[in-house]
Amino acid sequence: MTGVELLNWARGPGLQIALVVFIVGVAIRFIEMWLLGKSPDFAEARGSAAAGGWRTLFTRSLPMPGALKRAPLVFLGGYVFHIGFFITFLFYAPHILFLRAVTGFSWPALPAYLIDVIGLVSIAALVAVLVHRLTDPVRRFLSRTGDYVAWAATFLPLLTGYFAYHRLVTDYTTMLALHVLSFELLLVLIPLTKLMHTFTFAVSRWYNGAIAGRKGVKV
Amino acid sequence: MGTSLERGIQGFIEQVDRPTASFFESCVRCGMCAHACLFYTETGDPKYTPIYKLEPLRRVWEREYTLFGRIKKWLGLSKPVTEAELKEWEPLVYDSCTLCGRCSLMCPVGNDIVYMVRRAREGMVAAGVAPDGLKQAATRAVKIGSPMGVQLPALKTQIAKAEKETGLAIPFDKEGAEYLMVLSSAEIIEFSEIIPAAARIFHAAGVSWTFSSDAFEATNSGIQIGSSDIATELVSRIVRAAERLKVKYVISPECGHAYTALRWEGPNLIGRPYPFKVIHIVELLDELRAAGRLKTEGMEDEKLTFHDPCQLVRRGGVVEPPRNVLKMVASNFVEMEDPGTLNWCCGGGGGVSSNERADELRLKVFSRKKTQLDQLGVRTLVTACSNCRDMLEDGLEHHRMDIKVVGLTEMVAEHLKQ
Amino acid sequence: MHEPETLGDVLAKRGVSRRGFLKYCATLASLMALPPSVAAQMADKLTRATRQSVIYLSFQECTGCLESLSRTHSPTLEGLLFDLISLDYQETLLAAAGHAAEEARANAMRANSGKFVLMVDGAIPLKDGGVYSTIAGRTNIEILKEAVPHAAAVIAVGTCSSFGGLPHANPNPTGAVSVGTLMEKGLIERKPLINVSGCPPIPVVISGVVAHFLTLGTLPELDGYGRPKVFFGDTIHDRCYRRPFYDQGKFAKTFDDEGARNGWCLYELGCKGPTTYNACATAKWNGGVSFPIESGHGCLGCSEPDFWDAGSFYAPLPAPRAPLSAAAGAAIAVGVAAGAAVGLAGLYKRKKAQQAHTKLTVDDLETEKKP
Amino acid sequence: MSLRDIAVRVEASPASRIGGIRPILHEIRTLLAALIDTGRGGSIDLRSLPLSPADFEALDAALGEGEVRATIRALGETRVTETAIHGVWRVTHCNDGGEAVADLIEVCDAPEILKTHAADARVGLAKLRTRLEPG
Repeated sequence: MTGVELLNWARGPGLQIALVVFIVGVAIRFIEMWLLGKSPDFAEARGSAAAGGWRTLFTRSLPMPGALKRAPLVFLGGYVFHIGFFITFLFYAPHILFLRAVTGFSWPALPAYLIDVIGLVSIAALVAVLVHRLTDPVRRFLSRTGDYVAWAATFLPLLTGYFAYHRLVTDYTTMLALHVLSFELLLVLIPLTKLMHTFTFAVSRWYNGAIAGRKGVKV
Repeated sequence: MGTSLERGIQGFIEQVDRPTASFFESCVRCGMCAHACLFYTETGDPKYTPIYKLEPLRRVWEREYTLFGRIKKWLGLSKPVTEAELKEWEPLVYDSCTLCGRCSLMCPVGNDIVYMVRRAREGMVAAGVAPDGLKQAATRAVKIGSPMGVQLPALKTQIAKAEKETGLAIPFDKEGAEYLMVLSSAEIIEFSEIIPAAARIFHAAGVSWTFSSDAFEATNSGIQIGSSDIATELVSRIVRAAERLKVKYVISPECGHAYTALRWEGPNLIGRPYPFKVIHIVELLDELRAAGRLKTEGMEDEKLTFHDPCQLVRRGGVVEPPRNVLKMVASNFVEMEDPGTLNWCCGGGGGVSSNERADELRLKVFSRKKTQLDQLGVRTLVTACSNCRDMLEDGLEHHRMDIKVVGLTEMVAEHLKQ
Repeated sequence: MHEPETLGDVLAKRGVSRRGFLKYCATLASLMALPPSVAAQMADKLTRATRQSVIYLSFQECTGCLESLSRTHSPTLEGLLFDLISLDYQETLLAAAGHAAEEARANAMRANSGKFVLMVDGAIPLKDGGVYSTIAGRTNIEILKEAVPHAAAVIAVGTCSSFGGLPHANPNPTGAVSVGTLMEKGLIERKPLINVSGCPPIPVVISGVVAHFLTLGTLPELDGYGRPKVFFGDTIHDRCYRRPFYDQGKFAKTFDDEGARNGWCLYELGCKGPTTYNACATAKWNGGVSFPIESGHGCLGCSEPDFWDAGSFYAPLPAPRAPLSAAAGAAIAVGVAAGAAVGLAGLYKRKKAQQAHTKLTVDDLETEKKP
Repeated sequence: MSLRDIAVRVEASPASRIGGIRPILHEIRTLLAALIDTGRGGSIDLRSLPLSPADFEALDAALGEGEVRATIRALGETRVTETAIHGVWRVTHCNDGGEAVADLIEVCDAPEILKTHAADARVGLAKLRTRLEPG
């Protein structure tokens, strides 16, 4: 298969398949979780569960005091690659065109050179995070195959995007096709791996904050 | 009918709800929770990573409640949880977790890990996989009335002693009193100073209170071992007594998990709201202070600090009251590093101190508290939980530290205006 | 049969001076991205070379490629292509017709067997025995099978013969394929093949390939698609004079907005320049006047395989090739139904477990017997 | 008639300036220094560079117009002009439609295309002989 054929497949049937798997998978996992429900709490509330929930939803993006010092790499690496990933995904002009074609919405892009730098920094952060996972006792102990699969699924779109942008490794068309395919792989793997936290983190943060908020604790 | 693996798995299945499922869905195995847990920070052993302690529950959730897990189960790609595995996890779920909830603060995706440990214990105990110490305590609590085997005559003896000491009449089974006082067995046996202290304070503040001969034990071994059935039975005794005496409040004593059991879990255990309120004794002291009903004189001038009981602050929301009260009677109160909701557990909560097998481990991880105390160089440590107090005394002795542990209520009583 | 004439002789007869030829070579060098200094050496070699015999076969095509090649009037620079070669058979340009034309082809093939360059224009239908395109009652594939073994090399002129092009586009009713595909499938003999794709291809690319063959005696280096790298080595985007606007993030949003008037990048208007390899941006069209982007229209990507099936010409490159809403809608329905089914099964399972729950009492808790 | 004869002229908008001429001027400077030192200059193929019409104008303005201006008529016009920088020549090859097909900057004493080739000189000699023959 040639680069253009690969690209045409990726932009056509590949995207359709990936999107369907992504939507079906995410819907199943989210709904099967949601329907489990939560029993009512009869204990008299001291504070507001909803306020606590909303609060934690946002504040949990910040590390617990002292945590930065205890595990700097997990936090900094985590921040850099999450923020970097979303900036490159959401603010690179061609990506906005894709999102506009899919959603109908568009917004201003960041300059390409800035995206380039952010992408490279994100790649470096992901590499650091992987090395840490492989070498740190706790991370290595906890890791399962799925963790490495999820890492690769996050890493590949950034790497192929960087290669395509700089015309590295192979011709642009093929690299662009690989980039699109890696994005599709990511879409498919979101409902199949821990990448599902993209959606469920909001629910868990909310409950953590709500459970504490009800008791008047700020967490 | 006894306990069995099957009963345990059914127990896990019963416990999975939306929060639990969302927590398992969200975990990215970043391992940050390890850094919040003193069992990891003080030992460096990765098996103490909090989320790892939930593997059996996680596997049951995945196999029973997720499509992909069910497919894997159907294809024979996943193995059921075995009895041997539950036994392997027993020390992780019981010996190395005090239900302190610090990990729940650390988790970046917001998993309330301790919420799940509490639920995991339900399955573990139904499978009969729980420490002997806790089983025995629970048995004593149900059959004798107190986990330490303390019975009514013992309390009556202490009350008589206190009445003699204070010259005040301590009300017993007084219907229509505003407050029902319950105690932890440690307060009846070891730290009985609380009884005259409470009597003096309530007398001075004009609080209408009473003890009940049907329900004087506040601790709840059911919560610690993780059996809602047993916990319900124990909490129902207090609810029944409070309803019979028609009190407006039940005072939770200086005991952390008793507060959780009575204040936060109790209504859910009996399946309805209480017709009375539950108030922690320190909260009550703070209310009396704010109302100007608590008058003290003199100050402790020595440098002292306060140890926050986890169930009181992080899992209970009582953060400011002990500080407000303590500042009335201590001129040189200093905060530990990571005070309030961020506090480090003493290492003996969640039933760990009732579990002999965990003795070595809990004394080892006390090094965290030692470090915190060494930083301050204090000679007096105030707290508001008799279980913490017990553990702190053990730990201080083990580490040969010359620090005196005092209950907050007791300290306030000593400075009551005559 | 004539004595082999050198190219120099032909040029002199036509009154083309050395200055003129030097100029031609300077133009070619510029196009082939060779240093300007080689023009003089090229001119020297070419004047001593003999004209290349060419047989030109047309199959499923629109004659656009031939139009492109023969567009300009002789004697012009582009017209010099026809001085480099001896076009011994080209159906459309041939004075003869019918049996005479077919005979001319047979004669030319016999006379230059093993030496001529075979140019093929158009895709070759294979479906139903190839009946969809025949000349004098013979299918394209038959004609090609006969001609290829005698050729020194084959040049596929245009996207149809290079990649299948428009006839090959979905649903490809005639089963059209490219020359390269025929060789890969073993349906025709394998010969050195050069794909000069484009719809139509740039004429000077052809003369460049022939000049390369004549001056260096070899075929130019080819890319992964069998195209000469000197012309297809860079994308339109790489050599586009509007590229800096892409890098600065300045895009025309419509064909008549401020950005379009300022000559900003046409990426958002569907330009396929980034994935299209061709020399348009440097060689340009109509005697070097302009090329599509310079005229304000995005590149269609005509020199790439399957360009006709790559989605709308006006949809930006990152846009999906086909709308996703139907698939997404169906996926949501399926996902919600399946999720609800699994979720309700979970609820039922938990309810059953709760109903089967028997109260745990302390009597159930056996402590381990110490030995 | 060629496109150049059409009265409408595309004006180079300042917004279309790409700003790529400084590197070219630096390269010319290097080539000119080499010409003085070694006697060998060099050429720059302007069509291989991504330049906008505005850049071409800017380049012409920067180099200025010099003393020599020659027109060669061979397969269309070729314009050869020396710029205000001596030794720097602009060579623009046009087809017979008058459209530029190659655009070079040559740094040399005189562009090759101005010189008469020996072969052409021989043709000239033959012509002249024919004319001198008594007839």
